[in-house]
Amino acid sequence: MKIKEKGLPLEWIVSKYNYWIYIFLMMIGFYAMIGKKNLVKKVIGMNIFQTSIILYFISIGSKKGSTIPIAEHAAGGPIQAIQYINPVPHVLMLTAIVVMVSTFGVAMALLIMIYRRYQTIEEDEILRLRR
Amino acid sequence: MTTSPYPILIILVPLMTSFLIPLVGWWRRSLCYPLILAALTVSAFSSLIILQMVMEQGTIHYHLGNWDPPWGIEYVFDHLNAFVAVIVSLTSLLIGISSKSLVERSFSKKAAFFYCLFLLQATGLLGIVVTGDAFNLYVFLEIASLAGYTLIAIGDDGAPFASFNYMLYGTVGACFYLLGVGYLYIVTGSLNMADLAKLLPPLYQSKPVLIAFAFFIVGVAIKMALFPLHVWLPDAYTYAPSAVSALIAPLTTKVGVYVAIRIMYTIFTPSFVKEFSSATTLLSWVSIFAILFGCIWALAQTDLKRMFAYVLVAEIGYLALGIGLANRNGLTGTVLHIMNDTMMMASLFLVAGAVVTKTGFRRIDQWSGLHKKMPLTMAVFVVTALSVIGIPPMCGFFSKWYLLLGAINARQWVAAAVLLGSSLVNAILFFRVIEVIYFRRPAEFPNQDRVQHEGFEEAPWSLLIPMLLFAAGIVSLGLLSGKIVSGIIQFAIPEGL
Amino acid sequence: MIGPFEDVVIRTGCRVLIPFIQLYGLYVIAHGADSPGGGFQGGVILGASFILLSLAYDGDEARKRVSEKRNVILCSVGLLIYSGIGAICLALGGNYLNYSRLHHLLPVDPVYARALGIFGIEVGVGITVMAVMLSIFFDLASEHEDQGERTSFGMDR
Amino acid sequence: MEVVSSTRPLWAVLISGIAAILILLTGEDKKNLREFWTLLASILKFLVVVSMIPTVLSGKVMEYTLLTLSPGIALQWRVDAFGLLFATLASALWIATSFYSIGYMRGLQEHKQTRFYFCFALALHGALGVAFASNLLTLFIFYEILSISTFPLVAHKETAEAIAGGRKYLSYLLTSATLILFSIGLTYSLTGKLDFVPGGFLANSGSTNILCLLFITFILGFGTKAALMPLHEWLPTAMVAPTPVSALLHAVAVVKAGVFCVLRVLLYVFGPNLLSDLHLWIYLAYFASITILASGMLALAQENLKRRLAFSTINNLALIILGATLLSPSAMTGGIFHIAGHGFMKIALFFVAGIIYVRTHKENVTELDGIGREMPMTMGAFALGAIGIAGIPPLVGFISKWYLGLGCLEAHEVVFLFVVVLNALLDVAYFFPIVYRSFFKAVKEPVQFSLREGSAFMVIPTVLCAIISLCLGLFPNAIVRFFEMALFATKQILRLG
Repeated sequence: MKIKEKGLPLEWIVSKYNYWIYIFLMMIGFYAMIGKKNLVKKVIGMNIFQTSIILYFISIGSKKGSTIPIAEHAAGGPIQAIQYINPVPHVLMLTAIVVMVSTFGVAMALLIMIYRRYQTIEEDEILRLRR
Repeated sequence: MTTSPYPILIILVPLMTSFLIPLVGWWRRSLCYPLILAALTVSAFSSLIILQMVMEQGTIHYHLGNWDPPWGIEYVFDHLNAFVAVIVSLTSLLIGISSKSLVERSFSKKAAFFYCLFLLQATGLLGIVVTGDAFNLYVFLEIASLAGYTLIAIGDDGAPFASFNYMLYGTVGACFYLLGVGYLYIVTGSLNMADLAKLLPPLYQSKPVLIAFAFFIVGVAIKMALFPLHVWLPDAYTYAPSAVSALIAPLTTKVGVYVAIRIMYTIFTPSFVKEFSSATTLLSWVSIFAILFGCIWALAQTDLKRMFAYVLVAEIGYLALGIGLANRNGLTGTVLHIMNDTMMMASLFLVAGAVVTKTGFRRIDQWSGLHKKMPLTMAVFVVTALSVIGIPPMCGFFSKWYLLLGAINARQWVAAAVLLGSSLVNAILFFRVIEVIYFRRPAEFPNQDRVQHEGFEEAPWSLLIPMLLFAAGIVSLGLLSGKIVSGIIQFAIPEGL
Repeated sequence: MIGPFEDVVIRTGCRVLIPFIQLYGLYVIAHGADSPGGGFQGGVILGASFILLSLAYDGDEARKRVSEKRNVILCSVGLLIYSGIGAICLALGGNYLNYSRLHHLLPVDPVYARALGIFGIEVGVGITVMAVMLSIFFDLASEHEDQGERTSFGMDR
Repeated sequence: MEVVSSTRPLWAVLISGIAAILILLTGEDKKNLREFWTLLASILKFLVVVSMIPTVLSGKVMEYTLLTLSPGIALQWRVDAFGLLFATLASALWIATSFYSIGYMRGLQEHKQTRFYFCFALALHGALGVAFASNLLTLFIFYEILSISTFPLVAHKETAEAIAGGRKYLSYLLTSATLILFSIGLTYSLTGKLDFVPGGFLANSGSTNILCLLFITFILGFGTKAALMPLHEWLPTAMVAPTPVSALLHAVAVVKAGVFCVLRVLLYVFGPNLLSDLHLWIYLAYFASITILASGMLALAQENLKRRLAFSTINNLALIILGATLLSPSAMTGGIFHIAGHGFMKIALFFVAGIIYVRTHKENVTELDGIGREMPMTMGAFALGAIGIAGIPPLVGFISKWYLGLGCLEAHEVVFLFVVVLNALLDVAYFFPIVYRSFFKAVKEPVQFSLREGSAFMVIPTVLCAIISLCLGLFPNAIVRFFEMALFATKQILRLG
C-alpha cells in the first residue's frame, strides 16, 4: 500500500514481469493480425499470439530453484513436490503447440489456395479483386 | 463412475473411422460413404443410450484411462450435455447422409479426405459436448475448428479467404479460452470442471477469476459468433460447400452456446452470475443488438445462403439472450432453442444446398416458381421458415415462448419487445421468399427452360430424406417440447436459478 | 519447387547426418517415458530428417521414399495405433486408454503393461507426427504440381 | 361443472387437418376425389360437433388433453357452450361453402385448386381449434394456424393486387399476434395459469396499471382480427380473395375467430367483475360504437359489392363486441347469438356476390341494375340476408338486435341503444339500394331477360343459408339450439343460476 502512495507500484509491476512479457507479445501478435495487409504476416502475428500464451502457461508452472519433474533427478528419498516445477502446464502446452502447428499448417494451405485463386496474398488487393 | 463403454464410443468410433477412411479411400472409394454413416450411426445410437441412462440414473462419469479426476480427464454426462450430444450426433448423421450427392458431384476424387474431415468435425463437436475437463474442451474446440476451416475452404469463390478470416478470429477465440483456463489454473490448480466449481466459490472476488471469466466469455463469444464478433460468419457460411455449411452452421454455433452455458453455470455457479449480474445484463444487451443486427442485415441480402447466415446471427442472439436473462425460463428457452435452431438451420442450409445443387440459383429472385419443380424441398423450406418466424405449432415458437417468459420474468421489457419485433422482421424476410417461390411466375433468366420444364426435378433422395426428417422434427418436436422440458431440460437447469 | 542443389558437401553431409538424426528421433520416442521426449518430439525429429533429405536433394528424392499415398497411410496408421490401443483396452473390459488391462494380452504384469501401452501410443503418435510434418512440408513446397486437380476440388457447382 | 373426458373435441378439430393432408396427397389430377374429401370432412365435422350439443347443454363440459406444452399448460380442448356455438356455426357453414366453392372454382376454372382446398381445410382446423381451446396458449397456436393458412387463400389470384392484399393481411395479423403473445406471456407470469374460467381469472393478480396494459395489448391484438377500427383495413383489402374465402373466412371463420377471442379474453380471462371494477368496459364500448357507426357510413361509400359487404361485416362484428362489453345478461346473449345469426346472413350475401361474379363478372353495385330479374332466386336470397342484417322482424337479425337493445337498457346506457338503432338504419341504407336496383330499377336498354341462375352447386347453399336465417328468426332454438347455447354461455359467465 505504501508503494501506491508514491504513485508508482514499481514492485508490483516488476514482480509480475511474466504477465507483462506475455501481454506485450500478445499485443505484437494482435497488431500484426489486425494491422498488416500481408496475409503471411497475419499468420506470423497469429503464431506470436499463440506463442505468448504458451510462454504464459510455462511461466506459471515454474518455480525458483526447482528442476524438471522426472523422478530420477530427485536426490533420493521421498519425492518432494517443492523440488519440481509443475509439469501440468508443460503437458498442456505440448498439446497447445500441436494445435498451433496444425493451425499453422492449415493457414499455410489456405494461403496457397488464396494465392492460386487471386495471384496475390495482399489483403487489400484480394478485397479489390473480390468486388 | 461408469464402466459402460458408450460414453467413449460416441467419440471413439467417429474418430477412429476418420483415420480409417483415407486408408479405405485408397482401396475402395465407394466404401467411404457407408463407413461414415455406420460410424455416425454408432455415435448417435450411443448418445441415445446415454441420454436414456442419464434420465434413469442421473449424471454419468467416465474416467479416461481410469485416472480419477481431477488428475485424469473425465467425460461427464448430465441432462444438459446428454441432450446436446444427442442433437449433435443425430444432426451429424443426417447431414452425413445428405453429403453424398454433393461429394459425388463436386470432388469425388477427394471424397476420402472430405469424409475424414467431416468425421473429425463431428468428433470435435461431440468431444466439446461430452468432456468434463476445461483443457480437453479446448483441444476438441480446436479439432472441430481446424476441420471446419479446411472444410469451408473447399467451397467456391471467396471460400479460402473467408476461411482464412474465420481462422484468424477462431484462433483468437480459442486463445482467449485457453487464457481463461490458465487463469483459473493459477488460482485453483485444477482443470476439471466439477472440481473447479467446488474450488471457485470462495475465490469469486479475486481478480484472476474475474479476468478468467471475461476471457472465457469473449473467447466463446467469438466461437459462437455473437454480435459484434460475428464478422467471420456470413462469408464463411456463404461460400462453404452446401453439405459443410449444413453441418457447421447449425452445430458449431450451438456447441459454442453450450460451452457458454457450461462456463457460466457449471464452472461458475449461478451464485457467481447473481453476484456479478452486470455480466449477464451486458450479455443480454449484446444479444438484443445481435438479434436486431442479424435480422436487419438479413433483410439487405439477395443471396439466400448469406441471408440464412445473418438469420443465424440473429438466432445466436436469441440463444445468448436466454443465457443473459439468467433465470429458469430464459435458460430453458436457450436449451430448447439449441435443439430447435439446430434443426431449423440445418434444414435451411440443406434447402439452399439442394437448390444450388439442382439449379445453381443462389439469388432470391431466381427462386420464382421453384415449387413446381421441387415441391418437397420448398415445402420443407416453408415449414422451416414458419418455425424461424415463430409460428406455432412449429418448434421455433416454443423456444421463443420460454425466452419471452424469461424476458418478462426478468422484467427486461426491451428484450421482450425485440424478441417479438424480430419475429416480425423474420416474417418479412421469409414471406418475401415464399412469395417469390409460390406466387411469382418465373422471370427471364438464362436457365429458363430448365425451370419452365414441368414436372419434378427434385433433389436426390440422399438430400431429401434428411431434409424431410428435419422438417418432421420441426413440426412434431414443437408439440412435444413440453415432454422434453419436463423430462430433460428442467433437470439441466442448474439449481439456484 | 525445390531445385536440385548440385552441392557435394551438403549432400554428403546430409547422407551422414540423416541416419543419426533418425536414430535420435527413435531414441526420443522410445525414451519418452523416462526422460524429456516422447512421440511428438521424436516424430518431429524424424520428420525433420526427411525434410532435410528433400532440401538437400530435391522433392522427388524424398517423395520417392515417402510418397504422398504412403504418407497418408502412415498418418492414418499412426493414429489408428494410438486409438486402437485405447480401443483394445476398452475391448478388454477396461476404460478407454486403461493400459493396465493390456496384461491380459501381454505376458507381463499390469504395471509393466501400462508402460508398454504408453510406449505403443508414443510410437503411433511419432509415426503420425512425422507423416504430418512431411505432408505439410510437401504441400508448401510443391506449388504448381497438381494445380488442375486442386481447382476442381474447390468448386461447389 | 361436470367435466367429461372425450375424444370428440379432438376429432372435431382433427378431421379437417386430416382432410387437408388427404387433399394434398390426392392432388390436381383426381379432382373429384379431392372435392370428395372436402365434402366428407365437412359433413363428418359437423356431425361430430353437433353430437356434442346435448351433453354440453345439460351442463357438462367435454375435455380432451393431448399433450403438455409447457409446465402447467396443456394442449387441451374443452367444449363449453360458447365455444360450441362458434364451432357449430363454422362447421355448418363449411358444408355450405364446400359445395359452393366446387361450383365457384370450377365455374371460374381457377388455378391451383389443390392449394385452395388444402388451405381451406387447414383454416377450418384452426378455427375449431380456436373454438375449443381451453387455454390461451392452445388458442394462440390454432389462431396462428388460422392466420397463416388464410394467407395463400387471400393471395390466391397471384396478381399484384392479390399479393399486396396478402401482404397487408399478414402484416396486420402477425403484428397483432406478437401483441397477443406478449399479453399471454405477461398473463402467465402474473398468474401462472392460462386456463379459461367463466368469469375470468385475472382478478387481484397485478396492479391496475399492469392490468390496463394487458387489456390494451389483448384488445389491440385480437381486435385486429375482429377488424375493430382503426385496425380494420386488412379486411376490405383481403376481399381480393376468391368469394368462398371471403364468405367463409372473412365473414365467418377468421373474423369471427377474432371476435370470439376478444369475447374469450373479456369474459373468460378478465371477467365481467374485473372489467367493471377497472371501468375498462366503457372505453371498449365507445370504441365499438364508433366502429359501428363509422363502418356503416363507410359501407355506404363503397362501390365494390364485396367491399361493401366487408364494411358491413366490420359493423356487425363491432356490434357483437358491444354486446359483450355492456356486461348485462341480455346484451351478452344478444351479442353471442349474433355470432351465429350474422354468420348465416352474411355468408348468404357473400355467396350472392360470388354467383354474380361467376355469371357476369360484375363486381360493382352500380352494375347490378335489373339483375334480380335474371337471377331471382339468388337475389331473393340477397334480399332476405339484407333484411336480416337490418334487423327486420321475422329474421334472425331481429332477435340479436332486440336483445342488444334490451341489454342497453339493462345496463342503463341509453347512448348505446341509440347506436344500435342508428346502426339498423345504416344497414338499411347501404343494403336496400342494392335490392332496389336489382329488382325494381328500370334498365335503359331492354335486354331479353332469361333465367341465368348460377350452377346448382352455388345456388342451393346460398338459398339454404338465407332460409336458415329466416328459420332461425322464427325458431331460434331449431335443431342445433343456437339461442340456448348463447343463453347458457351467458349464464355461465355471469354465474347466474
